[in-house]
Amino acid sequence: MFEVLLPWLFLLGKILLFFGIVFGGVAPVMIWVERKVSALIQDRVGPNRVGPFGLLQSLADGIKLVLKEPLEPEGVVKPYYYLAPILAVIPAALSFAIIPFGPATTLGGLFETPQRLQISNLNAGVLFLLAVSSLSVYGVALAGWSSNNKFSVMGALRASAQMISYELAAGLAVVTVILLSGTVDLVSMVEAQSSMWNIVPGFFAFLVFLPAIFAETNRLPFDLAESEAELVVGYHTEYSGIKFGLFFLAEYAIMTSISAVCVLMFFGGWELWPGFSWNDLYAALNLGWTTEGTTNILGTIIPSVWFVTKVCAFLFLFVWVRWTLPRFRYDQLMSIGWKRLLPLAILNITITAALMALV
Amino acid sequence: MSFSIAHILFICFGLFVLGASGFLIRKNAISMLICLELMLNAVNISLVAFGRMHGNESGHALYFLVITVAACETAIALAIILNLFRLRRSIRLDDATVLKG
Amino acid sequence: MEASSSISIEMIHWLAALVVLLPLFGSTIWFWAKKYLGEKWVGVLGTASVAIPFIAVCVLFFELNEPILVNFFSWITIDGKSLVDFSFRLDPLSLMLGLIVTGVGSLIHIYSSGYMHGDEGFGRFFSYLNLFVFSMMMLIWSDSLPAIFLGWEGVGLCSYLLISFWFKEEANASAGKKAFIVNRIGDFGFLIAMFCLYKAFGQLSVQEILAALKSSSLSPEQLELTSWACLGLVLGAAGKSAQIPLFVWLPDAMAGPTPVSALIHAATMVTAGVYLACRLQPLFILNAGSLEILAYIGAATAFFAATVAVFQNDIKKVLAYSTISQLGYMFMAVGLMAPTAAYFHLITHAFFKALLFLGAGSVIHGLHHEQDMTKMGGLRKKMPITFWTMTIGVLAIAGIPPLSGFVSKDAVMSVAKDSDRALIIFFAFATSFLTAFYMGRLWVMTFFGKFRGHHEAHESPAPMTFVLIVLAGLSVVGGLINWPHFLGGGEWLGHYFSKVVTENVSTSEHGLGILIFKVGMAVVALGLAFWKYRNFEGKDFKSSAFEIFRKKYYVDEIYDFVFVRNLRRLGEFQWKIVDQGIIDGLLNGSARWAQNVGERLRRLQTGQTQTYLLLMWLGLIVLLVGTWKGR
Amino acid sequence: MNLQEVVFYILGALLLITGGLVAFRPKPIESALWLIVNFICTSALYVLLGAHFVAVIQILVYAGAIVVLFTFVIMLLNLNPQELGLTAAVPWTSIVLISGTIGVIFLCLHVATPELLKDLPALAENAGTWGTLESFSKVFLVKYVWSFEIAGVLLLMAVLVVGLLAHHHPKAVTAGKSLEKDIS
Repeated sequence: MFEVLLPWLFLLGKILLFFGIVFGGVAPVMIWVERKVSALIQDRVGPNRVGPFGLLQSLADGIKLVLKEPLEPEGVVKPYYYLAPILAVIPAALSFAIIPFGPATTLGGLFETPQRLQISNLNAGVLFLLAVSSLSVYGVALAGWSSNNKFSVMGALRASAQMISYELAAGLAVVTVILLSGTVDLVSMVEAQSSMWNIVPGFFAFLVFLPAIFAETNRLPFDLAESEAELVVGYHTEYSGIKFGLFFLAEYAIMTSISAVCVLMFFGGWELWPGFSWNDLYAALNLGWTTEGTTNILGTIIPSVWFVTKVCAFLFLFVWVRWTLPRFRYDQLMSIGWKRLLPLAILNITITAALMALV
Repeated sequence: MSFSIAHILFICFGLFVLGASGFLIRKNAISMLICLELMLNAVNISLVAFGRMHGNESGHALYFLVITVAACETAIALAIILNLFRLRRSIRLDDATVLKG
Repeated sequence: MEASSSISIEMIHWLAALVVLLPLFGSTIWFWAKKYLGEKWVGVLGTASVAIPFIAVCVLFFELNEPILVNFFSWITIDGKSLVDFSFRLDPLSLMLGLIVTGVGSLIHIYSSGYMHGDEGFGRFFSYLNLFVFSMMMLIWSDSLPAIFLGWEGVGLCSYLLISFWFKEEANASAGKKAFIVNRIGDFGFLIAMFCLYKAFGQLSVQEILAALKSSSLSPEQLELTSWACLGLVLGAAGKSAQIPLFVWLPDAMAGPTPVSALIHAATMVTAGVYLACRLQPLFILNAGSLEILAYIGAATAFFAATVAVFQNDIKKVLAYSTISQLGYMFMAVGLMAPTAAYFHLITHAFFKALLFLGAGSVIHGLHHEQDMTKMGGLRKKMPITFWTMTIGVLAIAGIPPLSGFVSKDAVMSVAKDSDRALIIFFAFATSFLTAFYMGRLWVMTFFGKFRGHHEAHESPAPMTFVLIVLAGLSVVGGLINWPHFLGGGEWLGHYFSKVVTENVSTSEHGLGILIFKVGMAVVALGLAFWKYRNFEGKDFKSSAFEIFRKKYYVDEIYDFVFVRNLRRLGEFQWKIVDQGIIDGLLNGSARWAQNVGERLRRLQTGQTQTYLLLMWLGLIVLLVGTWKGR
Repeated sequence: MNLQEVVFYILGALLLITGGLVAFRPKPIESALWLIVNFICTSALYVLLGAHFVAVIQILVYAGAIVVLFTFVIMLLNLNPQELGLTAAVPWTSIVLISGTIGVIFLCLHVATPELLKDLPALAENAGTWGTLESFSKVFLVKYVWSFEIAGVLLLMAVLVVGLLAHHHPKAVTAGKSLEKDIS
């Protein structure tokens, strides 16, 4: 009975783990980190009342948001107004479906063959992530449009134009990585980086991808859709309570998933160091472990933690950039997207392909 | 698989007829374009299904061509509609019959 | 055919190809090259592209002992059998005329480089001349009738282009058109002859047709076809050589530059008819009637043209009618089965008539394009070289011994005398007298008496006078190539031609009396002319009895009345009734019908996309039902 | 009736229902949103057929880009019902009649062609890689390379044309000026 149920349990476990970590852990922690780091950068103290170092501040905020009265401004287009936050969260949640967060494992010998630490193994791989993230624009767009508020509409329009524009550049950067690794599968992509992380041969792709994901997640310096100085807070001006909370959650969730993808694509995922894998380390230390974790499940957990560490570093980069760089103007944003990043990405693909054909 | 190509083609036909009917009865250009996409999608489904039936990827290749055409057509058509709206303050195609005989 | 010659067969091929290709190549170059090379170099190189072929022809002429067929490639092949070969037949007839064409052609190229100096069409002129030489060589050397026809049409085209060379004046352009159209009538005869010969013998090679004539006995149908072919050839030859009834174009052709008149309309192209008649002589021998026709046409043309020439005042018109008249002599000789005499006269005529034309050109050039003899006079002091060379030319054509014209004309007239046909004898002798008279008239009016013109005359530049002197020399010694027995000569040309043509053996006695009579006649005529015109003051024969000569027998008017007006009426009928009434009516009717239908169908264009789509659906239904195959 | 079949019938029904909603909901924004649902169902159908790559592309390009353009323009214009024109352009009856006729003809064709009624072969019977990016690319970039090139040229031309169209009246619309340039 257990053997039959095991794969299902494993799947359920992965899903729960993901949602637990992301929506229960990462997002609240990220909000706390954001506030703390901003305080640090701006030479303030930041949240310090709720719990040690204000760690429980996010929890308190969450409870407040849930318990708040659900306001419904006058003149909103009701179905879309309620639909929008949901539409914003769904793609964010879906994007985790294909993210592997550790090496294939037998879970300490529970399985005969190593199982991927990945909810679903679609053979479209990283393209699925692009597809899903491209859907996240609807939440923003509908929210802005249904709010019956000029600022919101402007924010929504900006967001949709911006997301479409930068999706192109991001997609082309991903194509370069696909070229380099020869696969769209994220696990294979990590394995292909065991000797050399893609950041080195794909440096220009990374250079394109990084601004593109900043723009796609509507983060500073590209958060024109919610720029406070111009549009109040843009598309979610009219949202409050848990509906606003969902937008907030979606933003951090998608930030996390994109950071993870970025790590997987460019920074070797859970690989220890270029040319020096975890197995090499275990062998050097004579532990007798493998990343498959057959003898000791720690052999799997340590690389996973290493992966999460890298993702956290990336998330920190997001926060750091947000509180350091000023906002672009809207026309600058567009001209960077269409006139700089897109040609650069195309050129990069061409040169990479030519070099790969030659070498 | 216990459904045949005919099942899928029936769906395609249904979608196509729905799209075409929508195209016929609509007066505003954006809705008509949306219905056009519906028709294209119906065709795409049949292409991929036929590819599946024959076990080759030629259907996919055609699918890609169609999707490219659809993207170009949408972009250009919407740009035209925007220009039309500037000129006529309306996107009803009845208002754009200057060239009729 | 194996040639017994001292040069290899490849060499002959190369030389023959060079003769044709160099002028053809040149013709494609000079008209645009003048801008880059300048007049001087175009003149030099344009002359070289004819002079080098002349040298090549000389080599061939001296080295070839036997007639030879030089085959280059097959032009038209039917059923794997070559119908039309691109091949040259090099025999005495064609080599001799080739020498004349390239030789005189070279001289006239030299002359032209002086005559055409400063003309804006200088390069074009040399291109045309080169093209003419190419076409003429094709005409005289080709073995296959279509290839000959190519040359035949080519010289016609060049003639047209050169007559209307100064096409900005309407008269020149219409003269060119007239020449071309009249020539087309002759070409029609040539084509008919070609069709008949193909029908009769199934081939188009001259050599094979003549061989077929010689070897086999011909069936009645073949005989009939050859007689039709002969008539066609007579028509063609009459057109090209300006004989009755198709002579009207040649006087008008004088509108072209004078070197053209000398080369094309005196020395070479117009002799093509004579050449063709000699070439296909066996065909004519088979049809005695056609020979008679040739003889009578020639004699009549000679006489009538001479009578007209007496009353012309335009120096070139006089020479033009003189040319027609002399060509008549040649035709007469061919018709009387004396091709050697005809050919001999052709050669000497080429020399002295070219000389006369070029001399006239020199006068015209010196007088700034004045052609009216009544406005000349007294030029012998001002243009001494022209005067002396012209004098030689006049004496030669008048038949004063020992110049070339004397011997060749004597040969022709002997033939005429032998024929025992009273009319021909009368025409021949009367023409001889008239020739001497009108040439004397031209000579006296131009060079003697007082100067009646306006411009100050001057001698022509060196290239022109050089050519005049060379041609004068040739006119003096040209007779030597067939110097008759009774004057102690060897009649070399007769021997040379004996292999390729058939002669009527001459029976007449060349007594001293007849000789004195002929020479005396010429002297008397010249004296008469000198006496009458030495103090010419613009008065000529006043009598209206001569009006008919002055008006050239009203031939142009008759042709205009009989052919041109009726053709014009037919054209108007076609234009007004057939084209505007029926064809345009049908067209306009169909257009109106389409308009009406469109007016009704217009209503389908609602401008509503949906309607169109609905119609597309209907079309889809029709397609689906239409392509239904059933089971 | 196995799981796949159940899923297939559910998807088919969803496709037709959402298709109908796309076609007949009066407001363009509703049509556009139902179109997304329709495309997602289509994508699911592709997954069911085993064409994972096409499924992803369906979402990525159709739902993620093309329909976004629609919603974008709808929001940009933000038309009132009069401007939208909600009355029917062509009589209903004609549509029903014609589509019915075509449907009958199609049905006849289907019935007349029994091989169409055979079950689709299981995926394992085909090459196991059918529908993946690798095998598709091998076909598309080798056998159909010219259609690939044509598609590229078409896209380039579309970019140019839309740019031209957007710049045609630079002063007519102020609010969405730079936006509409950039949706190209």
